[in-house]
Amino acid sequence: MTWEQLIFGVVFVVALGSSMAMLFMRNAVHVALYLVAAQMALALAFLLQGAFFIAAVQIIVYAGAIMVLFLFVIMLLGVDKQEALIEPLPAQRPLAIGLGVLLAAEIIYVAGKGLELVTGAGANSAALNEINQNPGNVKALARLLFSSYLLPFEATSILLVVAIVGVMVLARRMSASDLVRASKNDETLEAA
Amino acid sequence: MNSVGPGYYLLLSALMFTVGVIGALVRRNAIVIFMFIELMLNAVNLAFVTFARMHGEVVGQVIVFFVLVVAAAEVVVGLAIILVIFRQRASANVDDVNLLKW
Amino acid sequence: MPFTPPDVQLAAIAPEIVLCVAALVLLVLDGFTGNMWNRLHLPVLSTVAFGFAGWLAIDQWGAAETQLSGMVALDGFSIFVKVTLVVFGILTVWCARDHLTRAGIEEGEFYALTLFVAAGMMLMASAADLIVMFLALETFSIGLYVMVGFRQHSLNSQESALKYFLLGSFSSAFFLLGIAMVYGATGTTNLYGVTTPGASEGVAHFLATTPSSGLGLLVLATGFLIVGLGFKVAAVPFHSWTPDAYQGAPSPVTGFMAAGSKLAGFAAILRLFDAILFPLRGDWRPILIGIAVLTMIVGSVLAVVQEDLKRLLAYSSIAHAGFVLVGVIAASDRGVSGSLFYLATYGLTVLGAFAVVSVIEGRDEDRMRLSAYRGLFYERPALAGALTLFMLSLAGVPLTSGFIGKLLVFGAAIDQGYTWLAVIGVLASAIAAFFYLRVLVVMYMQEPDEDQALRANGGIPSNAVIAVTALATLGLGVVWGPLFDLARDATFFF
Amino acid sequence: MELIPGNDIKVLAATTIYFPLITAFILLFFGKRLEAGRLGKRVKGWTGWLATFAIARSFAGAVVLFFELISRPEHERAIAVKVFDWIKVGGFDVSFDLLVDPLSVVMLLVVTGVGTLIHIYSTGYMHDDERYSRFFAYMNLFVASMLVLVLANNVLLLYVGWEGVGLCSYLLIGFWFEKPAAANAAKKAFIVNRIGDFAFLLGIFLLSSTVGSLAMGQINAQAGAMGAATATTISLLLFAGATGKSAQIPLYVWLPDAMEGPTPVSALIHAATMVTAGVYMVARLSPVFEAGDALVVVGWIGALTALWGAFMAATEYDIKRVLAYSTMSQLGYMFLAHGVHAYSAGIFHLVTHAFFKALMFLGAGAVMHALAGETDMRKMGGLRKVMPITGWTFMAGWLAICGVIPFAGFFSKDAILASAWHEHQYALWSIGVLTAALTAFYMSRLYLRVFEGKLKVPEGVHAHDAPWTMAAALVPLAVLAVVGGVINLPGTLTLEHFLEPVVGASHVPEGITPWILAGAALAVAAVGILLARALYMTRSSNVRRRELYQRTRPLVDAARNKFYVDEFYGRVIVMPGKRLAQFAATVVDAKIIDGFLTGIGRATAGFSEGFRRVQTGYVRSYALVFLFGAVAILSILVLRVS
Amino acid sequence: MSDLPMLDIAIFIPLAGALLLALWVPKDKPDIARWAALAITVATFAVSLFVLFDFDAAAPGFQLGSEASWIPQWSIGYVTGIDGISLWMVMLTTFLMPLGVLASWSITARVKPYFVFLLILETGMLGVFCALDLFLFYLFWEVTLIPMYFLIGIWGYGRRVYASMKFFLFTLVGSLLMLVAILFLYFAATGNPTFDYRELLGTPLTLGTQRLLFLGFFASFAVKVPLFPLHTWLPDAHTEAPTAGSVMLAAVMLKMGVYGLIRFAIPLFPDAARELTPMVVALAIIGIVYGAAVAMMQKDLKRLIAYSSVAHLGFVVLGVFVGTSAGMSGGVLQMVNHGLSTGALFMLVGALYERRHTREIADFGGLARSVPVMAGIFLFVALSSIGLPGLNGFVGEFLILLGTFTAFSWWVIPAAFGIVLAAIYLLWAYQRVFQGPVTNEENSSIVDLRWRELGMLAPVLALIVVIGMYPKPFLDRIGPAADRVVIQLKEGSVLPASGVAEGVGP
Repeated sequence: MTWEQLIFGVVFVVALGSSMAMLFMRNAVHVALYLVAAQMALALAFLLQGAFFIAAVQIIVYAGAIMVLFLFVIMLLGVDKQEALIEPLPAQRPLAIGLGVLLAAEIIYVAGKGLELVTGAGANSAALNEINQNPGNVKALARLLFSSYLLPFEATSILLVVAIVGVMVLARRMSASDLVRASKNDETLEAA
Repeated sequence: MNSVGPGYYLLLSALMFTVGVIGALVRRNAIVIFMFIELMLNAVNLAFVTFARMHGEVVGQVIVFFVLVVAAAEVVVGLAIILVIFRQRASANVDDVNLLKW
Repeated sequence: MPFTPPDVQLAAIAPEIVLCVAALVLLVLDGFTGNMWNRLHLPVLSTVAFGFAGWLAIDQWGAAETQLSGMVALDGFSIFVKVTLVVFGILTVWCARDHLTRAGIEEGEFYALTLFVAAGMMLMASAADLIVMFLALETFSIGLYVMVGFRQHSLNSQESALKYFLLGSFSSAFFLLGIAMVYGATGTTNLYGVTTPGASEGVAHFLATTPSSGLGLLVLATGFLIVGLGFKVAAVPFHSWTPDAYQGAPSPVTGFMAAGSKLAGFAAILRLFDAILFPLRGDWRPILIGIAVLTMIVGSVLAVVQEDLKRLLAYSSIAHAGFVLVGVIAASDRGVSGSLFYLATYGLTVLGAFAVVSVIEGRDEDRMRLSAYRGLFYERPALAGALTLFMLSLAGVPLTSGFIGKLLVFGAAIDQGYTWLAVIGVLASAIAAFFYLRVLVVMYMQEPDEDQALRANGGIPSNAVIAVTALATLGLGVVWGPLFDLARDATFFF
Repeated sequence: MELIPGNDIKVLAATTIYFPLITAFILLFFGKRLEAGRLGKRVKGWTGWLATFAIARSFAGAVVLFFELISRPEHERAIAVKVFDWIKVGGFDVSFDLLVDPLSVVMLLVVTGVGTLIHIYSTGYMHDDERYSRFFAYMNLFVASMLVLVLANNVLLLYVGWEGVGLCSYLLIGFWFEKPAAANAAKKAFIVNRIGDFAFLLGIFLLSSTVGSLAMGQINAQAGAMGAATATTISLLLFAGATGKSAQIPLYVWLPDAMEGPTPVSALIHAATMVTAGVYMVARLSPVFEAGDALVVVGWIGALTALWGAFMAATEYDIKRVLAYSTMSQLGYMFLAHGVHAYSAGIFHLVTHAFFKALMFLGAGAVMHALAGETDMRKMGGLRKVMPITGWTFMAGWLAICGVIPFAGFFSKDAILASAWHEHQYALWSIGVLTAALTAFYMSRLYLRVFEGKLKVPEGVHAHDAPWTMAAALVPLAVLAVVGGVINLPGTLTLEHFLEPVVGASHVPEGITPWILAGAALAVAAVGILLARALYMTRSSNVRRRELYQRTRPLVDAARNKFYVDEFYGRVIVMPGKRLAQFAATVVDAKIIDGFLTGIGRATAGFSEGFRRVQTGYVRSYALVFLFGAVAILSILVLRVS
Repeated sequence: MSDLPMLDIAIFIPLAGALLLALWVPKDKPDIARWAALAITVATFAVSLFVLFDFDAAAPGFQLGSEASWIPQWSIGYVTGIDGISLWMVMLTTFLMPLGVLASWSITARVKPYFVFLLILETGMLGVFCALDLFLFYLFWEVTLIPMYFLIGIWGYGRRVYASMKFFLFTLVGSLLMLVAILFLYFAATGNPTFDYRELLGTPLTLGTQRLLFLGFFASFAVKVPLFPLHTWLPDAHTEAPTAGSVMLAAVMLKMGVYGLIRFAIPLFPDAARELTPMVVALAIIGIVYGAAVAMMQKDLKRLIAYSSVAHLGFVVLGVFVGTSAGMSGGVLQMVNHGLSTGALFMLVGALYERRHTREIADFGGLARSVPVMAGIFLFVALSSIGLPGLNGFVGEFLILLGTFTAFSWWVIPAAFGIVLAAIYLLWAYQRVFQGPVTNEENSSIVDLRWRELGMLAPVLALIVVIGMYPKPFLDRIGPAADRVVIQLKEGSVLPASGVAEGVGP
């Protein structure tokens, strides 16, 4: 049993385990932490598959920035919120789980079939390693990004701008008139 | 050194995606739901990377890069929306949010 | 493998660029001017931008190539969609112009977002690579999430935003998984294939070369793509968000969503299924047929008992998605052109309808209930007349554009031998006619209440929008030849 | 040689119709205004005279035509004139053309002649009625359509007149529409006739499809060729129509009720003319009837109706109803005549009957006029003393119908019985004789009770004789009733000889037989009269009546209740029909059909109302639906793939 | 005169008038609207008279129409033209419309829109009868729907909304199915797809296809006629509609259904028509008897007349489908007759309603005393619709029954019995309304017909007599056209030359 298999075993257990754990954590903070764990594990999986740069980004951007943002918000909304375990919607849980399992089964089945069709015994990671040796993972990525994938790359910038503008709009402090009208909402909520 | 076939990675990705789906359905805290959606995206990322390795190219990794950006953008906006809701209702429970129905 | 910088061809994305630049300019400008001159410069500027973008698009009419290393297709199809979107955009802007004032949410960002969203939709239409498609989709979705939630103070608006957002990102995860599978199956996300180094043959080529036995993964991917795009066009069973989002959003935004995101979504669907995945039609046709039937029936039936006009229109938009799907299923030139025609005319009509709604609803939301329209004809004949026209068009009564749209899509279906589908379609539209008529009943056959007397009065812009859309609805119902020609010539790349 | 060229004959024939018709419309539209007009103020009721004049004019025309005909050689006595095209579609072509031949002329004379007299009578009788001019409008309309009927040269045109007279009888029976009874009677008359006409129409269809034309000439010419079965069917269908119009079993029920109308109407329409349309029609199409076996039916129906009517007449107390039943019975006689191929005899009886029955109706009218509308003969008696003219004239009619020699009725009735005997239809003959006896009885009963014996009038009325206008009508009719028989006396021109070219010769037994038969007829008549006298005029008559009643109680009671025929029809046809219609209206239409069709809509609404709940408003259940859809799609695809 | 396209002018005068009315006449001047509407409709009638005179009965095919390309991409053209059948439909429409306007004089609320809708309706109806392009035809067909919907819904009585909805939806479902059939035909057309009726004639179709398409058209027309059992929208619509609405509905719009059958359903799919004739004939006969039976039991005068329409239209359809020239001509003539009689009846009932504000038969009685003229006219019209010889109704019904007899022999019996039933329900109604003693005091004081009402009834009565006594001019013009259709129904086969493949086509 090679190192890779060993590491993959760990990755598999941690990733899946922690994501399962997310299901059962009643406190949002714990959920977030387990998500971080899962993402760490994924980063490891990326490494194993020769996606060095992405692995780094995964840890820095995702587990770092994004999750921190999550935690901020959670804190803002109050850490001590415990989510009740009772499910108000009838049959939501069983159906969700049932359908989910079915979904997984289908994906795995077809993906499994598709796999040997795509590449016989599996990956020709040789080619990938080739690229990773020369010009090297980052370089290769960069070249693609700035040649073929230039447009998407630029598009992302627009995407981010839109997001920023959106947040500006949403997070704007309400104007006086807004507050007046918003106060009326409370009765509505009482009623509801 | 590739004694672990892509199939296993895909298996993992599929399972995580499913967990994400289920979580998004069974949890009630908006933020938590949202985190599960992030989990789904992560699972897809794993799939991309795996496929990239299968095809012996880095295109898949490039895509993952884009997905990360998208995820970031979504998170920002999403959290903002949740915040707005919370301001009004002092609750992030999505089940409370059902004035609009039928 | 040396680095070869891509030759920069901006023709394909010129309109998008223009819109984005305009949006940025507008943001800055808004920051400076604040509430100076009565906020006319924003819509004017956006209109100019739209106009310029439209002109740039039209300028390319007749081209048929992929650009930017195969990321975007520059073809009649995308140009038709873009120009249509330009029109929608302009109408939305001017309709919003009044609405924002009435609703007291004067924000420059609104126009910026409109422009961005429009740009995203355009990109969606011309995307020749699934990644680009995904990014475009996300761009305009995120934009729309925000616009839906634009009326911060309104619970409904917030709620709509949240629901739309959660489900939207949920569905885009599925869409993304679909893309991943396509990538896995074909080794590329590019539709047409490119020549530049580092990118492989396109999906189309793969389909052409691979034996059908080797397509399992791709077929499954098709399923996920249907799910993701079906959500955008509000096809049953991915429609649930529609009524709530439509109801809560500011009326102009609702109109824009109904018109624009449907068009963008269907543009993607048409390109993907009727052009690229055409060889797989044996696999996706049955599914789309099922979805179409469900969509037409559920949309029509559920609308029957709605009391809130916006919600009613939301359900009706679901039904209309079904009708367009009939054209998609036909998967022929007639089908594509028919769908395009349908989407364009439907967009105009529905924008007009929501413009009327936004005028009537004034400041508060309870004015969106049908009861607020009692005897409207006897107080605002013109307004009621316009709404009547829209309703009849949506119901598919002759001499309105809606009828022609149905004629074209059903005709395409019959042409392809799907007569029974057309029959289901017309039966559904018969059911639909019922609730459109209900609106007329309220406006004409009930006496206005006293308190209705002080109805908000639409400003010049929204009235203009209503007038334009009404004229378009009527005109395209009578002389629809030209638009039909355009739709017919709006062919795909290859 | 002809006195008048064909074209003038056309004009003449047409004008006989036009005059009454136009007058009718003038009076219909402007009657009230004319009454109110200057002339109206000076001469009260001049509109009536206008109408009378129109009829008289037609009578004159008829007379001219008559002489025109006899001036011609026999084989040229059928003149067809075409007035204008009517219905012309593809092969089917029916035009408005008239036939002037002996038969039609005879009818013409009767209709216009009797019509004129009755009009004169009416000017007096209806004098004080508020709808005076309307009355005459209807009367003229009636005469016009009757003339169309008799002059028609094709069956369809005949049908026009046929329904036209039906309409007029409807209008005139319901003339006093304020009386529900009158309104009902009118409706009943029209509908019962419609039922007959329905059959008649079918007959027409069969005719036109077999003959290919509806022209009288062609039909009669091809009658032999059409085959017995078809001919029988046609004849029976047409005859069914006749039973309606001429009040024969089973469709006679409308006639008694029809007495709700003004008496002149009863006289003209329900005695003299309209009801005889059936008789005329059978005679007109005699070749068709001859071609099949329908005549047996005709004869027997006629005979039975004769007897049936006589029975009911014998027990009825209402003068007019007695006369109505008698009319029915006499009509039966005529059909009996046709049944034994004695068409001319039938027509002959038609003519004489027109005279005396009209006379008696008018007499009855005069009586009612005198007794303030009283019609119950039990409240009357000895009226001849106070109203001699009426009395004497009525007596003439009475004797005529009883068949007392030498009154008109004797000859015609005798001719019929003789023909029956000659045809060896002894059953029919004996029924005829029996009927004759009954006829004599009930008529005497009527006459004696009303006019003889000691004076009896309802209290408070001062009985007086009729005004001169009425008398002016009664007297001539009385004369005709007395001497009417001569027209068929063997001599220069007998009626039957005159009619021969149309209906063929009628045969009577040779040798002594006719005299014996005549004697028999006279004998039974005498028996009837004496019986009546015994039962009503002698001191002990009351006792006898009671005894007789005891013995024949069930029969008499049944007869008094019209043998419950109306009830029977009501129970068996009308009620179930109504129930069925009610069911159709309230259950089938409202519940089942409409329920189903609108049910679809309601179901949709309910479906919608139910299914909107799926839109719970919980974003998570939306997601669930979403997921469900996704999984469903994927499953399908997976199944396709593997 | 014939150098001008009189027909098209006639079609569009009302529309132009409607626009004029809508834009120029002020809301608060109802009288102007009334007189304008009257003038416009009269003008239309005048123009249509030119059409009548220019019409040449001998000429084969369609005439007096015009032809213009409209949407060449779909080879849709503006093609109009009339033959002996549509001629009388057009005349009927233009003739009755002014009377309808007169009947609407008593409309006091929202006068202007009322007449606007009425005028649009006229254009729609005329278009239906003149269009020779299926697209154009469908267009006009639907266009008639909207104004009638509003007329019933806004100016109707009682359950007007329900009635109008029912009317609209019933008709819509039918016509949408027809639309599918039309489209199918469009693509099935030999050569390049076309909507042109004259080119579509003789399009070869398998019997199965024909059957389906025929049913598609039939669905639409049968609802409109209305044929049992699709008639239940009619009583409601008739009853709740304002007088003019009922008149137009009964007199013209129902004819649109029959006209459609004659013009399109039969000639385009003769084999299917021939095959399904027994079914249609059976339905028609059921309609005759059933309609009469139900009419008998109605308590509402208008409902009664409505059901009588069901019966009468049964006659018409019967005549059309028995496939004899007598039946066909009779059917067409009967359309005119029914238009006149029933139109007049509705006018009379409307007049009654204006006076007593009720249509319940039970509320009347003995009216002949207080309103003799009205009573007389009512009786007269009733007799014409009973089919009294000498009046118009008889000619039509006789020809129809004659045709039925020659083609279907004894099937005629139930149909002919219909005329007995007709006599029963109409005379009974007449008796209950006009005869007998005056039970309700209000009835003794109501005023008789006014000059306006006499003016609008007089022409109808005149025509009733004219057609009854001298139908020649009508039948002469109808004949050739009718015979053409009969031939199509009997001989015309459009089965593909190469062996008849069963089942649905492409």
